[in-house]
Amino acid sequence: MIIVTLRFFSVLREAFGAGVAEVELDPGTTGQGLIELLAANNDEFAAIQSVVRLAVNDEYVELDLQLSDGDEIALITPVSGG
Amino acid sequence: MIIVTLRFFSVLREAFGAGVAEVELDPGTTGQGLIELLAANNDEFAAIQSVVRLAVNDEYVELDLQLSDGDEIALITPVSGG
Amino acid sequence: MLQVWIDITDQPLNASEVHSFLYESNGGGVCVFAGVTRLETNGKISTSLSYEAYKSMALKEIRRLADEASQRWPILRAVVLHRIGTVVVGEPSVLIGVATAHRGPAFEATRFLIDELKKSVQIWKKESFEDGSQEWVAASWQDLD
Amino acid sequence: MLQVWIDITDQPLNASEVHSFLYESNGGGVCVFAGVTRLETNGKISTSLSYEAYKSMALKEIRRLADEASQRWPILRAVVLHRIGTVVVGEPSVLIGVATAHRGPAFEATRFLIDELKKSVQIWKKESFEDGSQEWVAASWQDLD
Repeated sequence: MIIVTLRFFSVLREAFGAGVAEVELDPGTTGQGLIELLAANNDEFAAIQSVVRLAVNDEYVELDLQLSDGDEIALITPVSGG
Repeated sequence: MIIVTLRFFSVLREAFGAGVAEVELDPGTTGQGLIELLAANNDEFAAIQSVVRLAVNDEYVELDLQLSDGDEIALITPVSGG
Repeated sequence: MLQVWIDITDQPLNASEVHSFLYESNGGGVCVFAGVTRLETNGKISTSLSYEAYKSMALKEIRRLADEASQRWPILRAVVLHRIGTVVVGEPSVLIGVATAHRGPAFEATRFLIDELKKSVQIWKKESFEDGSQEWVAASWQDLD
Repeated sequence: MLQVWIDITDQPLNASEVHSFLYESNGGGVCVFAGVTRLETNGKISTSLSYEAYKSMALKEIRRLADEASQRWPILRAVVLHRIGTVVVGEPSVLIGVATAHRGPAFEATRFLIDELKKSVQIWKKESFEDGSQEWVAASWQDLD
């Protein structure tokens, strides 16, 4: 198993009830696999999963990237600052 | 005779050595007449007379306007504020 | 050459300091934009906005935008400050400013920075209305192209 | 509705007061332009600019420009302040700002006001250089059309 840290903001922080979570994943899990896992466990996330971008260690990544132990993964919804 | 007040700024103030002057003019003198009178008496003014605009009582006027006793006449060169 | 002041802070933004920083460039043209919490949005009366940032990534993205702007315009100094937390009506949530030798590029680069910040910087905004309701401002990635 | 703050003054211009005045409009977009005495012009090093105004006429002309701007853009508040007397390098001689509900018109109207001010407001500028020389900035009415 690998352990990654998830970071949630705004609607996702409220949907998951926390800004940070550690999760165990099977080795070889991709970004897409993570998104599907989260969608299966959270309806609010499932409803907006198509607009979520993944950033690993502060860089956006493609969803087919295999996640690594220790990764810090931010789930980024469309931004609305300014 | 009529008496008018002349106001000079920037290059004209320095050319005439004063910001304000009262002058006596013949009744019926026009703006153009005033400019010619000043040009005949001041070479620096003569050199730039073609770009001078006249304002009477804070409004730009045409040069064929006949000046009136008590007029406040500003001689406005191209502006350069900001 | 380019000097950039970037911050994401929960403290009130200080326009006076922003102006002073930009004046010190000895450039002739300084443009500053302030995004202020507006009283009315779509007919509803707001009381405040609340901002949340993914700070590490947002700071990197702001710096990238400043670098891009400085490649497009002859920028002497630039400032991008964004407040997080609650920002009541009439207070600024963002201050952006650019100093250039002449005024045209200062206007253009400032406009570029606020437009791009709204599209790509990892900050989110929640509106609070006087009826007590709250909502995260809906957005899409479509503006990103 | 439109609130305008106009002044021609020999006192230093206060950017903080300008921002506060504009924020109080409760608009969402505030743009401020500062024209600052530049260190270098055409390769010569300046020490200061000195401004002279025909104040009564200049104030009327600025108000006319603000009225024209408010007819073209939905302006909530506008500020046009011009300093006269000596303005050393790094200090602003002019502060112009506009508050609107959304940011686009704030940028456009601010740009309009500084562009037009330079063409038509009865203020004149003399440059002082570090070699001790001074000269009135040459201008023409050609820009006026």
